Amino acid sequence: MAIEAYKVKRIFEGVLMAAAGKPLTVSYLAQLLGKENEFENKALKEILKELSEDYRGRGITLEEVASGYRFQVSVDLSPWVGKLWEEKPARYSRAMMETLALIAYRQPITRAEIEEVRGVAVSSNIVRTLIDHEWIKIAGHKDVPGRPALFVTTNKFLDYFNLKSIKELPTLKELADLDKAAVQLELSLNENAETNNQTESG
Amino acid sequence: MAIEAYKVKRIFEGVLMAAAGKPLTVSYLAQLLGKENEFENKALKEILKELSEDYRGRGITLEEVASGYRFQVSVDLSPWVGKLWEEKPARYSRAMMETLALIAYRQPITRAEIEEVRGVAVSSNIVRTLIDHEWIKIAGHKDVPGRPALFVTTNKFLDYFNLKSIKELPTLKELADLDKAAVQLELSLNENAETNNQTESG
Amino acid sequence: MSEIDNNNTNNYATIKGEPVTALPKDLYIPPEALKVFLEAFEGPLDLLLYMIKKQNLDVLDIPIAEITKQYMEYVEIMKDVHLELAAEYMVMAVMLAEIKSRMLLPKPVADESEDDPRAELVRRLQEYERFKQAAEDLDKMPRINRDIFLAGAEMPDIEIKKPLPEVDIQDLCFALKDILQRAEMYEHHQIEREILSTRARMVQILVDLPADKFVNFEALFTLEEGRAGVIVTFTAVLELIRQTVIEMVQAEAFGQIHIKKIGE
Repeated sequence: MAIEAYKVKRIFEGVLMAAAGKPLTVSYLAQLLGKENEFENKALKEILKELSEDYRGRGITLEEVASGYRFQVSVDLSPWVGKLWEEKPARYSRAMMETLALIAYRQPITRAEIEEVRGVAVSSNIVRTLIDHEWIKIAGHKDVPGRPALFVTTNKFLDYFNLKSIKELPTLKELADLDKAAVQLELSLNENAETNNQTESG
Repeated sequence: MAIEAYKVKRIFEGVLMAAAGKPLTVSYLAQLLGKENEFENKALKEILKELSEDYRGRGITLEEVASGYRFQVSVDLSPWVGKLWEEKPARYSRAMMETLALIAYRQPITRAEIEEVRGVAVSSNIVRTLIDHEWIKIAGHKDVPGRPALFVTTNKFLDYFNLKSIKELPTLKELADLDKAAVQLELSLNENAETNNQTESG
Repeated sequence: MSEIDNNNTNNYATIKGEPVTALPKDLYIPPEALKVFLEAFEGPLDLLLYMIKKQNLDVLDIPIAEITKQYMEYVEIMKDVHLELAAEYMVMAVMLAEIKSRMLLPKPVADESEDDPRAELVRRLQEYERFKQAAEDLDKMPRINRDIFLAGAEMPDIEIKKPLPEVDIQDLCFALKDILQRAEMYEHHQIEREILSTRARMVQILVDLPADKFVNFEALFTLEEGRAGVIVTFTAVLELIRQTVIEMVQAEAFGQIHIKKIGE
């Protein structure tokens, strides 16, 4: 049975709701329609766009994240919806967030490279927790002695933070211009050499 | 802050969607709005009715069940939604394929006979899975000590491979070699029986 | 000098032979909270950054001598409150001392290209600060079940189909061919092998069987021995059962067969 486009919208609506927030890709949705209902990806995306517009101003929105499309409660309703859950949302340690940030911005990255920037050892617990959450995974091994694992973030990580791609992460704070800094250092070096001698002896 | 009725509808929509099918009672929803937003139960029910009407003809419906209100995927979408949970067809292991092949080509056959040809024990799991898939069944018991079960393939097996009868199993060129191998096996079986007898007495 | 009672006999540390009875100037923290405070640092870079920010110093122009002194004070306190001091803190202390000593050396006139000894430290501090900030920003980003909530609906009652595995009829054919070829191959090997003795196998089984523990019947067999091997093992097991040396248990039809030595 071939189905009409307007029915496809209903099917997608129902299926995405049944998936209850698990993102579904366009190609997965296309496959769900079966071989007898071939639609171009473009047409399906058009249908999803229409569906998304149907929900404009309502209590939920259709969003696209890294692993596909999902329905979410409109963000402004979070205070009301948050009351549904008795449990407090999970909080993560600074060590965990710094490790995650380094992997997100510097991927692929080894554990030693993370430790180099943070100045402290990365606990195995943190790495294991991040892998358990499926926020990071081992993408391969660096071709250096010891062949250390190279960590990258996953689509699940992006989904969790409501992102479509890693490019959507806020840009890192620019470092104060190191060249300029170098010049400044050069200049101050001579002065400082003296100052330091004084300070030191003082 | 007191909120307007039209906002209550959005909140209920978001909250019921976040509950993902768990029914919420009117009094629970009223409580969620907080003390500063007192609405009569009747007014809240009116709001829920309106919300329900908004979804007429769509992929989901707002329903009142015994323990409250919940959003449900429209019943007519079941066939599509069901596909979400369909498992990917598994791949048969080599042991499974070999066991099935022996049953197909050598039926009726006992487990011991399969083990004899394969040279290893047949795990109970394999036999159980093949029976679960209704590809093999027990046709009777061999009249030897222990009365072992005799396995044969089923009609479902034939249907799956689009065969009218077991005689239609392919007799590829390889099968000629297979027969040769079988003869050899037969021969070596007798030899071995003797060898074993010798070992026994030795 | 400090808000902490100097008359308190509680000395925090000893630096250069002098007891330090006061905490560093900027540390207006009751001693009981000190441990918590010090534990809050994510490492030496974090601690250094804190010291620099606290005193409104320019990261690009750190007064090394002063910072080193303060850093060592913190490290001494950490040791004193029995805070498990990570080796990284000591490594940083050494690095600071080294920078300090290099800055004391007169700069050779000829070598104009020499970097400021602080450059590497500055680079690391900046880099760390960047990711410290990135981590804070990431933590503030909307995330599921805190700021974002997923939406869904109850599924209709559905019958979930379990698809059969995909098997090609040719695969079936090849599978059979494989088994027979394999069986044949092992038979050939058999000729070169010493003849398997049932009695020897009986002994081997008895030696291998752990006392008072059931093992899988299948575990006794080795595919590589071929059909003859299987037969020898099987005969050995039957003989052992006949002699009531071992017992055999099968809980259900087609269930796993277990073997156990019969205890003395």
